[in-house]
Amino acid sequence: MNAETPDRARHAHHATPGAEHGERVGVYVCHCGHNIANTVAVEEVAEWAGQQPNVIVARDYKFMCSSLGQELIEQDIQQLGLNRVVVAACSPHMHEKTFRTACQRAGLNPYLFEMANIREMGSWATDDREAATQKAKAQVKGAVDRAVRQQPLEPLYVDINPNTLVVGGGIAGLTAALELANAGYHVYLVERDSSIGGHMAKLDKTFPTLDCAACILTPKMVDVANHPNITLLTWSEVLSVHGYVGNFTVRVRKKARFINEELCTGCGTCVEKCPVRIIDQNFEVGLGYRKAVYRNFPQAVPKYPVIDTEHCTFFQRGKCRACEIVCPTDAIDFNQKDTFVDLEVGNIILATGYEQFDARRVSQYGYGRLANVFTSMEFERMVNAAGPTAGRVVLRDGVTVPRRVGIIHCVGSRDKNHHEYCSRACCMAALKFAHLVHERVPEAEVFNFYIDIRASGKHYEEFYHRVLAEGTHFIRGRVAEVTDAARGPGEEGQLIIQVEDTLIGKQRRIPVDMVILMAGMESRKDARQVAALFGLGCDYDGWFTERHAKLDPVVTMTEGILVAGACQGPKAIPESVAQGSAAAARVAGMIGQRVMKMEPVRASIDASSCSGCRICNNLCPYHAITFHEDRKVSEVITALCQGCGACVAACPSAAISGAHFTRDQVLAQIEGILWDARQPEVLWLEPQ
Amino acid sequence: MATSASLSRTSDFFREVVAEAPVDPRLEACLQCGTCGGSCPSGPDMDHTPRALFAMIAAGMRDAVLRSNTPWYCVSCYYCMERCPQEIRITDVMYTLKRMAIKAGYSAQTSAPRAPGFAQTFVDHVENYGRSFELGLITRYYLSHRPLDALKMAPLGMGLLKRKRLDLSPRPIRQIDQLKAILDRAREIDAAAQLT
Amino acid sequence: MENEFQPIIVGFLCNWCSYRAADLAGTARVHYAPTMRPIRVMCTARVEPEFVLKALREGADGVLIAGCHPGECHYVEGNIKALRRFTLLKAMLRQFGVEEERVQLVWAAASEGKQLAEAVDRMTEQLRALGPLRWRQRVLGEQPVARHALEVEVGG
Amino acid sequence: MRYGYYPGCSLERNAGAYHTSLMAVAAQLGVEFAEVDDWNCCGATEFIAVNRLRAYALVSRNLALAARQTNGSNGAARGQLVAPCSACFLNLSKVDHYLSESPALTNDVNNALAAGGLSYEPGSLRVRHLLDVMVNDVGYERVAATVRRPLRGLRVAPYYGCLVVRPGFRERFDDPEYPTSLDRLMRTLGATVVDFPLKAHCCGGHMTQISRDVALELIRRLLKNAADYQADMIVTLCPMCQLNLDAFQESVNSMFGTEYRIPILFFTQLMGLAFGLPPAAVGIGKEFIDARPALARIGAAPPAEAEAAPKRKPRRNDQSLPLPQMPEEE
Repeated sequence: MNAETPDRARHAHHATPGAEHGERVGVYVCHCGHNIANTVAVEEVAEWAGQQPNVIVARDYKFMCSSLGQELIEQDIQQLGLNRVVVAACSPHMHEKTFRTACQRAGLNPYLFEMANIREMGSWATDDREAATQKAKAQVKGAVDRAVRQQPLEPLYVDINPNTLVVGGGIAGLTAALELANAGYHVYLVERDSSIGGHMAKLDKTFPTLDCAACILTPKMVDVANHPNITLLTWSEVLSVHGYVGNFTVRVRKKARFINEELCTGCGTCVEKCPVRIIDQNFEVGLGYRKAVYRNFPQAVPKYPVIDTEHCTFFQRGKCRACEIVCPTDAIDFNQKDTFVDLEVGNIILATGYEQFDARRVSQYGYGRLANVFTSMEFERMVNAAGPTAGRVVLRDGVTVPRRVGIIHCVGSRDKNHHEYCSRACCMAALKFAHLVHERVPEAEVFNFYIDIRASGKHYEEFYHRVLAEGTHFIRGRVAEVTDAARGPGEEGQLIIQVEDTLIGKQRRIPVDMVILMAGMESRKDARQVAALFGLGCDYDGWFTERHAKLDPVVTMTEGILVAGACQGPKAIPESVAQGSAAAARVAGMIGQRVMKMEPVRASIDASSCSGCRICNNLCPYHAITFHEDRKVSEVITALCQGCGACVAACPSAAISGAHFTRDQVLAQIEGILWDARQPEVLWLEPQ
Repeated sequence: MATSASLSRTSDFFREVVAEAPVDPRLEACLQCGTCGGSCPSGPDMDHTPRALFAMIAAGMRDAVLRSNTPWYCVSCYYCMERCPQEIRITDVMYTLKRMAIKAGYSAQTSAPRAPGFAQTFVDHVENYGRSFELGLITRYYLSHRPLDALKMAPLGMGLLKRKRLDLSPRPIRQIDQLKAILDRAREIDAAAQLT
Repeated sequence: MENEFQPIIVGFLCNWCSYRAADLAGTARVHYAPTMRPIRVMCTARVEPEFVLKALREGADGVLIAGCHPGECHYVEGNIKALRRFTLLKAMLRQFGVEEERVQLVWAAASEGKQLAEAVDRMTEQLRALGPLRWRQRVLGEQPVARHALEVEVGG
Repeated sequence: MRYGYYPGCSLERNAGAYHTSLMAVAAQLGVEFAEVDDWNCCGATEFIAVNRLRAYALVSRNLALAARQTNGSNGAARGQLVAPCSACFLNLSKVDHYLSESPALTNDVNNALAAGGLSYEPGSLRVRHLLDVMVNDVGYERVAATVRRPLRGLRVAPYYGCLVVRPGFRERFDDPEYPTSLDRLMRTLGATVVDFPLKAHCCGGHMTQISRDVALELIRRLLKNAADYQADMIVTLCPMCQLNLDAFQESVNSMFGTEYRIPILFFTQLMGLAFGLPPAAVGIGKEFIDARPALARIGAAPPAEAEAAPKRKPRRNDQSLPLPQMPEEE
């Protein structure tokens, strides 16, 4: 048969037919171009494999995943009557699906296929050809021995609930919610704050187009609020998540607003008349004030205010009631309580966003100590026409217009003392600020202090050139310190930015009136708790981990849980929107299929062996094992089981079997993978 | 962290500096951001900022680096090391470069010619007495290295003496022989390491 | 270095974290000792003590079990169950006189390829220092007898 | 409380006032400082510039002696070694830290120490600066309870210099850029603490001997900053800082044409005065710039509290923007 496919397989090694288990295994060793073949002697592995028990044919081939490679397997299954297939190539996470499908095409149950990972865990992890070849043989042997014990399995199907939960009402979450709602599916949008819009709602202009943020965001917020397919739950938090892809049950707490939403018209009279004025640390990031009954901004969606019980005179001292008195519709309800809502959804999209790095932590820049040092978000609020200064660029006294402004890049980012990563969006925001200062204060001089200008988006570089042309000074150097300690008369009364101008190689002291710190992005303080709640992973910095950084950026390792926007890593608006849409598309695709095929890797209990000890009952994290009091045996509810195998390993009667990871399969693989570790040259005697 | 493979791609001089440092200085991580040069109190007086010096080390400019006054102007304030976003041990590199300059005989040629003499005088005193002896240090340093400046320092010395802040004779430690034995052994170990 | 003892480690890798960490190490071309032979399991909670004992009996010099970090288990807390089981197993192995270093449990998230590679390197060094396990002599007290010696005896 | 005590060369003579005052204060607070027997110089910043291993061996001899003398015969307790000089503190803690990091370096150092019959195990001592012990072990409360004569009306600029707060290898107890523990200690003594932005900047160190012009400029900046905030004196915690600011103040004045006369005292001297000790008992009088005129105010009737006007609520038409909130200091 070799003669028929000489161009495809250079070698085919046949072993004696009639193997011990009567199973007929085909082994295929992939060169992966040079990726494997350079380090592993693939021909040798294939030849050796051909001599192992049960192996009917073993071949090596340039690219097993190519259509020709797959056809090779299919042909052998049909012509040689193979009933097990082993491919030694890359990670099963890369191509297991490919080869299973090929087996299926040839009429072989896909679960009679096994893969040996000799690339990621072999050729790519060492230069030692001899050791890599030996390790590859062991992996192949393990896979073959495991394969002969495999059993055909049928996939499970679960129904997909067409409702979706989106957590987070920033631009990524809004986009995802609208996409799904427009596709005709129902969405629950849960937002922790009292209104939606996220960080974007605080911005004035967006780079590089200088679109007004409110002009492009407000219509989307209104759409969300009015969409018949969207249930908007603001001032709400997810408490618990149960179930699995297609069938999640989510409990949400709607915190009391102390405003009856049925009656409130959003007129704002209560806000106006509230006598308590406090610094708004949330929406105004500390630069402005709000009342004890408040809305983040006048166009907030939803329009209902919320009462801050910590500062409200009535809640603190039992008197005042000014809001209640002035409300024309009697919508104030001091007795309102938190309520709980249970949602049934098929998929969950997390779009919980980021927090701004706390600039106080870089104490040499003086934020919090030197009045005229501002954070980038403070400056966003300052230049916003709806912000605390109505868009005027002024110093902390609220009056003086700065003549010299220094913008410091990479505050908390690209710094191993804080965050090693680049926050991506700050360079462009800094350029935008330079432009806005020039626009609002034409006579002002602006200095940008940068390490590298990262302008790698559509029209970003062009925007950089525009800001250069506007006469902004660019000084390449990471700022050493900001101080108000003057060294001489020329520096009195100003802030001094001390920096090495690295392009000149000299230390410089630049006096300015105002400093803006481009504080980077960091993950939410509670990101790890949120990840645990929804069952997904976080990386070192607290960003949610996607399934694949390049090829699967919005799906997580947990089926049915998706991520979008800056909760997965620092992002600007365009990328957040793209991820929101992508996540929605993935969910819509799943809903469209109505059912989802699931791996049949599930536990089952042999009732005749079960002793009824109930050890497994409490081990199962999904409550998938019930106990039948009448028969005194436990049973696995297949739909709930996720296949972790904890119960299988714990059962003292060996009554539980984990499909595709049975005890004899794993033990056989252990034996096979250690084929060369036993000492063959001696016999063993029992001790005297 | 530098691996042997990544180090093999650096200049000979770069490897020499890393090998001379007491612990890994993480020099290969330099981003050339200039935080060190901006933070340095004597930065304006250096002929190269520390950042520039690191680029020169990477480029293998042995002569220019060892002739530079930069390490000698280091005041050991550790601002650079504290602020460095790549956690490079800059102050240690400066000490290392001083030692290399002395060993290579460049120290007299730097634009900070006084510094090596002061350091050596100090070391001699400590090796002989176990503790520093300010009067001896100052008089010997000025008389042997800067006779013309000795007059300038005289009022200070007199002031210290008047306020009983200066000893007239050194006070050696009791077990000076033990210290000398330890330092001699250290010298031998260092010398043996140089040979291999 | 040529004839240095190359230990064999059986690695039980959790499908969600550590298996992907090992994949990532390879993708990033992080080189480490080719001593670890991987077996994929869905969760470290699936690793029965018998698997570990089997591996040691079959000639492995060590067993590495690698799972998700506590709190990040794909199956809520399978890794914690594995940890509990592992603690019991360690106590048993200690009674057998098997050194601590031969059976290790480490956490490696999917993004921690380098850390997993370092764990394999570290363990390889430790096993190198300990030398081969030889379970049957050590634990079962069996004495190896050369085949020819036996033949002589039988023949005589 | 008992600590091993490493005075360092300066405290033997030129900073004798520091030694005298800290011992007097310790006695008042019931803290015992047991001097390490036969300690040697830490090498300052010079030794390491000439030889690497000898510098590490030089410092390690002190660590070995201190560990043997303070950890007790069984070596079980992890002793604490206190250094009042910033440079000594840095050298001792840095060597301990680097030895822990590099087994190769530890090996070489212990080979050298063996020639003197000594050895040192990294991490077996806890190296602390005197200020750390005063504010964190003794604590502000105990200090406050010991104050007999509050330093009311005295405006002090707290000067930390470099090496106590940077690089902070093992025992970081304050912010490396803008420390506040000495500020709080001075307020505990009743003094008024002025803002002193250069509080952690460099005094010039050994540069006075290497490049006088560079050093005098660094000293001038500090004096100017303290004068700008109308400090009566600068309080310091390092003999080198004290010497540079005090002994070279006249040189600064003649070089820059300034007329600074700012006394420079050690923080323990002010503690002693506040505890009611006579000036001579805390070494007052050894400084170049006489501290007595400024100190004359202590003991006078405390000035009325009127100086600190109560904060007014911002008025409605006040356009000023709120300041960022800082975490409460105390």
